[in-house]
Amino acid sequence: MNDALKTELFGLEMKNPVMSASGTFGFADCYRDFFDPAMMGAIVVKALTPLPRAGNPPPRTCETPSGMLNAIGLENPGLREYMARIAPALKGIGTKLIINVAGSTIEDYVEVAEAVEQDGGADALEINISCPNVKEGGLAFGSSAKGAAKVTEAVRRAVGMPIIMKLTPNVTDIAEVAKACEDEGADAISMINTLLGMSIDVKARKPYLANETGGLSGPAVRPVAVRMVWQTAQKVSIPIIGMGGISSAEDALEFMMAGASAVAVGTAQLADPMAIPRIIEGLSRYVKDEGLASIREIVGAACPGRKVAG
Amino acid sequence: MNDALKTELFGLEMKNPVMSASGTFGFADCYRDFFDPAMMGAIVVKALTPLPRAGNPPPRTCETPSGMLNAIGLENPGLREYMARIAPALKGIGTKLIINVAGSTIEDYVEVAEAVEQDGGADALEINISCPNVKEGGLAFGSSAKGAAKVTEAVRRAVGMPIIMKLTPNVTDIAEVAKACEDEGADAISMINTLLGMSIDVKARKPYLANETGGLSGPAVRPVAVRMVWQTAQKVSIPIIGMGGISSAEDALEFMMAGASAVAVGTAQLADPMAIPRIIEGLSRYVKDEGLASIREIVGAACPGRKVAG
Amino acid sequence: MSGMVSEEAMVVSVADIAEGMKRMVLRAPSIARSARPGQFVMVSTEAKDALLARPLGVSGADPADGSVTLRFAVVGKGTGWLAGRRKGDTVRIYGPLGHGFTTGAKDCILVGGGTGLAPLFFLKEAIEREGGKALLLAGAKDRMCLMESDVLEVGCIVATEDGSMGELGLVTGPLKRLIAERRFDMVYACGPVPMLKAVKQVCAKAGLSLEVSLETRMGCGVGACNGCTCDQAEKDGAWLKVCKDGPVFRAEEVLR
Amino acid sequence: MSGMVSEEAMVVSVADIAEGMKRMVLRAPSIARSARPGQFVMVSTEAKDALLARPLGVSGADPADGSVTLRFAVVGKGTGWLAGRRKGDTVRIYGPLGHGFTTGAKDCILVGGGTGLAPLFFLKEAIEREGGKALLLAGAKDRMCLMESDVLEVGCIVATEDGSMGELGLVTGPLKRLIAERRFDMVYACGPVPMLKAVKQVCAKAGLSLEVSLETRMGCGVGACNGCTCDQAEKDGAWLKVCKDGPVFRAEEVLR
Ligand SMILES: Cc1cc2nc3c(=O)[nH]c(=O)nc-3n(C[C@H](O)[C@H](O)[C@H](O)COP(=O)(O)OP(=O)(O)OC[C@H]3O[C@@H](n4cnc5c(N)ncnc54)[C@H](O)[C@@H]3O)c2cc1C
Ligand SMILES: Cc1cc2nc3c(=O)[nH]c(=O)nc-3n(C[C@H](O)[C@H](O)[C@H](O)COP(=O)(O)OP(=O)(O)OC[C@H]3O[C@@H](n4cnc5c(N)ncnc54)[C@H](O)[C@@H]3O)c2cc1C
Ligand SMILES: Cc1cc2nc3c(=O)[nH]c(=O)nc-3n(C[C@H](O)[C@H](O)[C@H](O)COP(=O)(O)O)c2cc1C
Ligand SMILES: Cc1cc2nc3c(=O)[nH]c(=O)nc-3n(C[C@H](O)[C@H](O)[C@H](O)COP(=O)(O)O)c2cc1C
Ligand code: FES
Ligand code: FES
Repeated sequence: MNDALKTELFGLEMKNPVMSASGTFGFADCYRDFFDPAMMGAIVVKALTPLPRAGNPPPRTCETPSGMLNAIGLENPGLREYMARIAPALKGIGTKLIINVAGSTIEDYVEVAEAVEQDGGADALEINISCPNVKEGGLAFGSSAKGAAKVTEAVRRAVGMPIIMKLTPNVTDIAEVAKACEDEGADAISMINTLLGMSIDVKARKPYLANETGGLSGPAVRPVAVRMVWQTAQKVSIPIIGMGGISSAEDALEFMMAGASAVAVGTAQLADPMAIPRIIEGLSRYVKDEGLASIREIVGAACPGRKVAG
Repeated sequence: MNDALKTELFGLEMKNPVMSASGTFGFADCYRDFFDPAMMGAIVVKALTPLPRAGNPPPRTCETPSGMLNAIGLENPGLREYMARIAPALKGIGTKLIINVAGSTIEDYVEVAEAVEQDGGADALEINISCPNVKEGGLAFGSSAKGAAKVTEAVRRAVGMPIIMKLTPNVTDIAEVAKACEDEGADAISMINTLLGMSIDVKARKPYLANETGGLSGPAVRPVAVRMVWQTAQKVSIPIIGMGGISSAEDALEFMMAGASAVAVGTAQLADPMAIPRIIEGLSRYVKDEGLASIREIVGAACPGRKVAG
Repeated sequence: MSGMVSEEAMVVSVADIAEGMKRMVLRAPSIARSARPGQFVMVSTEAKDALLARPLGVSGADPADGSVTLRFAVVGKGTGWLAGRRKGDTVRIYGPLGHGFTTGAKDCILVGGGTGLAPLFFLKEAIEREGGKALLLAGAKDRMCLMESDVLEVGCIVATEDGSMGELGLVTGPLKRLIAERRFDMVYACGPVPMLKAVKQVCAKAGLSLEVSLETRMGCGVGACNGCTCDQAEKDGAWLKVCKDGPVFRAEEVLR
Repeated sequence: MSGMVSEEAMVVSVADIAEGMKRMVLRAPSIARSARPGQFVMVSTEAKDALLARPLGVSGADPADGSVTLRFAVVGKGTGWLAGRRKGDTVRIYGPLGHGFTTGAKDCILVGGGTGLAPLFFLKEAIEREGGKALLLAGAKDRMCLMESDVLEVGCIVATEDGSMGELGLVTGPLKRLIAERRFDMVYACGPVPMLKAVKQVCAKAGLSLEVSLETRMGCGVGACNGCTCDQAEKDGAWLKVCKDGPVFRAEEVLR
């Protein structure tokens, strides 16, 4: 363990700034053979909705140049099953736990948030107002500052635990959406969710994915994600958790220099089960090689206008 | 020559649906050693502004996973030099000629458009309201339906020749912007320009590009571009010229099946000087193999809601 | 599923085993030790523009020399890249993954079509090592695209659609005949979905247990992404994960 | 610039010429026929995640056997991919590109630092073939990273920063001395910008003509993208294109 990697987000002490991204780490049960999830700064689990969701019909994924499209459609076992079977298994996991919350209505978000707070097992909520793969809710809320503000306000009113608003990149001005969330009391911003995309099966002359469109993630989107973090860091004073195509320690540093206080790894972990430990180790080596007392010294280094303190 | 590739756009007869993208083919002077530009359906030249522009300081480009960032900043010789030296050289080039028009103000667009119409050498104007690499104009106009409508309206009033509005993907709803352009009398839509992105030089702890942000293009953005074409084709009844990451005939077919009547090739041509002829040849083979009388038969094949006629 | 590891595997040999098909032997001792027939590995590639690892069935594994055998068709950029590796190169793979075949049958038939034959070589070995009898029934379009056709010439039954090797027609022909001839305790099948469905019908009629291995596009291979659903595998309105609940399923559970 | 072509070049040989540096000979007859010293080629790579071709100076070209020689440092994914090619593999390259050196000097000095030596081997050959004398002055950090150090041992002057080969110090030391000793009609230089600036200063003082070759990141290599500007090359408020106006420039035009 490397003390220089210690990170603090809205009072949450993390051993390092690296988390799993939601939807690419299951409920922390899939990669245990490869490494102990306790080594991460925090675990972010798959989106949770009040009722179970079967998700979209297959095919659900499709590879694209240096990226992938997914249209899982928020498949998850629902709140009851989560509380009965999954939450207990996550107790004592050895690191911070963040629950990704999704819904079709504002009431859905509030219901899940309240239940998770009551259960007490989690350290923060990540409110997913950015899923492009469901007909209702999701993107609809995240696509405007007004919609984002509404959800933030409702969840803020409902729970006292930290809330992170997860934003969609499919907007004209993401910093404006982030600001609206901050104004309504969000503790942090996480960005970006996937870019809405489509791939066409030329032989079949129709979209590859059964859902037609899907969310683009992976290295292909990294430049867009870094730019958005950089823009947003100049607009809000709450911490940003950066993600989108991170697959090496250097990529993680790009986000942190752009202004992110912590990072999450999604697609890269799917492609390589050792991605997260490799990235943490790389950061560890970096702080040593650069002689940094704390990784925080480089946060915002490439973003002089960054507003957040510390 | 393959008759099955003949394409017609707002009355413009093209020998095939493949064009160069603006800014990646100079003024049609760079690739003559490799192939005769007359083989293309149309040539789209570099953006033209009223006065010469020096462009941004270097570095101006940067490779990203399956993509590149550029921040050229509309470097061009200006209208006078264009008329004196370049327009004459483009006479008799043997195919359709489309001039990409840029500006900081609406008057700029009108000035260039009028001069080009008067000169008479070009077949259409592509109005670039989507350049992310200049401080004024460009993106500012293209970022909202209202701004786009204003430019379209002004240029439409000024000239009778065909105008193609070139849209930016950096918006929440590109189809809405396209609709606004159609409503003001645009003859066609071309999409997409580059996605705003950033890459950070981790060693130097600052953005790679002198301009800080740049425009992302190449295969990485293709899924986003295809999706936007597909969405827009369901909203407008004027033809769409699709682009963004096309580097093979199959990629071109993706755009056409998504609803584009023609396509343009940018970054792929930079990476391989034989890209455009290779793509035209691939399409030629495709119509033969599939036994199509016309490539138009597959336009919109993956987009049942497409509105344009024919 | 446990004992999964990520290994830097060294290429021991590569050989052509049919038109556009390769057999590759890798040194991957940990995977060789724990792999069971029907399980698969994910192969990371350095192919241009590629991102995700590619699933390939384990077609042989020898704990003694630490070798893992893959048999695959070169169909796209990932398998194209893999086919270009040479002896001594290294390839990153992880596994073994998924739920494999239930071995322990005493007298069974293995039905393979196309690349679906790959895992059956391993399964046959395992069943025979455990003292059972396993009759391999191999189907293909023609001789040229039948993998390891020379190996299959002895002790196996081959059916090709053009009759260029073995019987003329589909594998279901010989399968029906065999089942009518005598009693088997189990059938295993791997191949294209239409073949699997036909085999399922034949087995159902005969009251024979059948296990089938399904294919689909995969993201992670370990159950993390929910990406590997397939039309054929649904249960009580929920989608099964081919990577974790499968790729081997009891036939009555899947194939709609 | 004319006679540019895109060729599928076959690798004839690959050799190590310093720590992390390779010499690769390719069969590319059309490029071999028209390439001039100082020109470069763009090399397309199949490296993962890469997109753009990479510029490499022509370090030798023989119209007789159709060979083109490249000498390069393995610094990243493109050159790493290239270094992995073996005899018989093919590599897509296009060229020759850019504005090369003005040959025809009768008695000149070529100053190269690091990978900047690559094009000078070709230039030296050409000048000598035309009957001129060309003295090669090679600089490097140390012997290990001096390309072709064994070739340079005879008939050239070497300076290393640690003195592990040739003179101790920078190339400007021997350069000044040579110029003071006798009259040369021309100097050519290729290497890092600080070296070029130092050489420019020395030559300006001595009133000697100097041509320098600049480097920058490139998009297309042919003048189509306006991406290859560099801090050092500006003219009347406009940016020069390194790919087309250069990479070789008269020293007084560039180096700010
Ligand atoms: C559990 C499992 C085990 C497998 N075992 C074997 C094996 O032992 N031998 C073998 O040859 N193959 C096997 N496959 C199939 C193999 O994974 C694919 O052929 C391979 O991933 C193709 O990768 P590529 O990059 O070469 O092709 P791509 O470039 O990705 O695609 C080429 C073409 O193949 C199609 N394709 C790609 N992946 C799949 C897929 N999973 N299902 C259907 N079509 C696909 C694409 O749509 C495209 O048309 C297995 C698949 C699974 C899921
Ligand atoms: C006209 C010209 C001629 C050249 N001739 C030679 C030659 O003969 N021999 C030789 O060894 N090299 C030469 N170079 C440099 C060579 O092009 C780069 O080293 C190469 O493109 C790096 O590619 P890569 O994919 O291996 O590295 P990347 O993975 O792209 O980058 C690795 C590192 O190198 C840096 N880098 C990449 N390209 C450049 C560049 N153009 N300038 C400065 N830094 C860069 C990156 O920022 C990064 O830090 C030449 C360059 C030019 C413009
Ligand atoms: C297969 C898959 C499933 C995802 N599911 C969710 C989800 O349930 N909730 C969510 O907020 N984000 C989800 N995401 C988005 C990721 O958490 C992340 O924001 C995005 O993929 C960008 O990061 P990456 O490029 O590292 O993957 C999912 C992404 C993928 C690839
Ligand atoms: C180097 C470069 C310069 C460009 N210059 C212009 C321009 O002057 N005007 C314009 O409308 N688009 C310009 N573009 C955008 C392209 O025309 C095209 O819309 C975009 O790159 C997406 O296509 P691609 O992925 O095929 O490159 C430029 C793109 C690149 C890469
Ligand atoms: S492939 Fe990711 S869950 Fe099965
Ligand atoms: S590299 Fe494209 S203009 Fe020079």
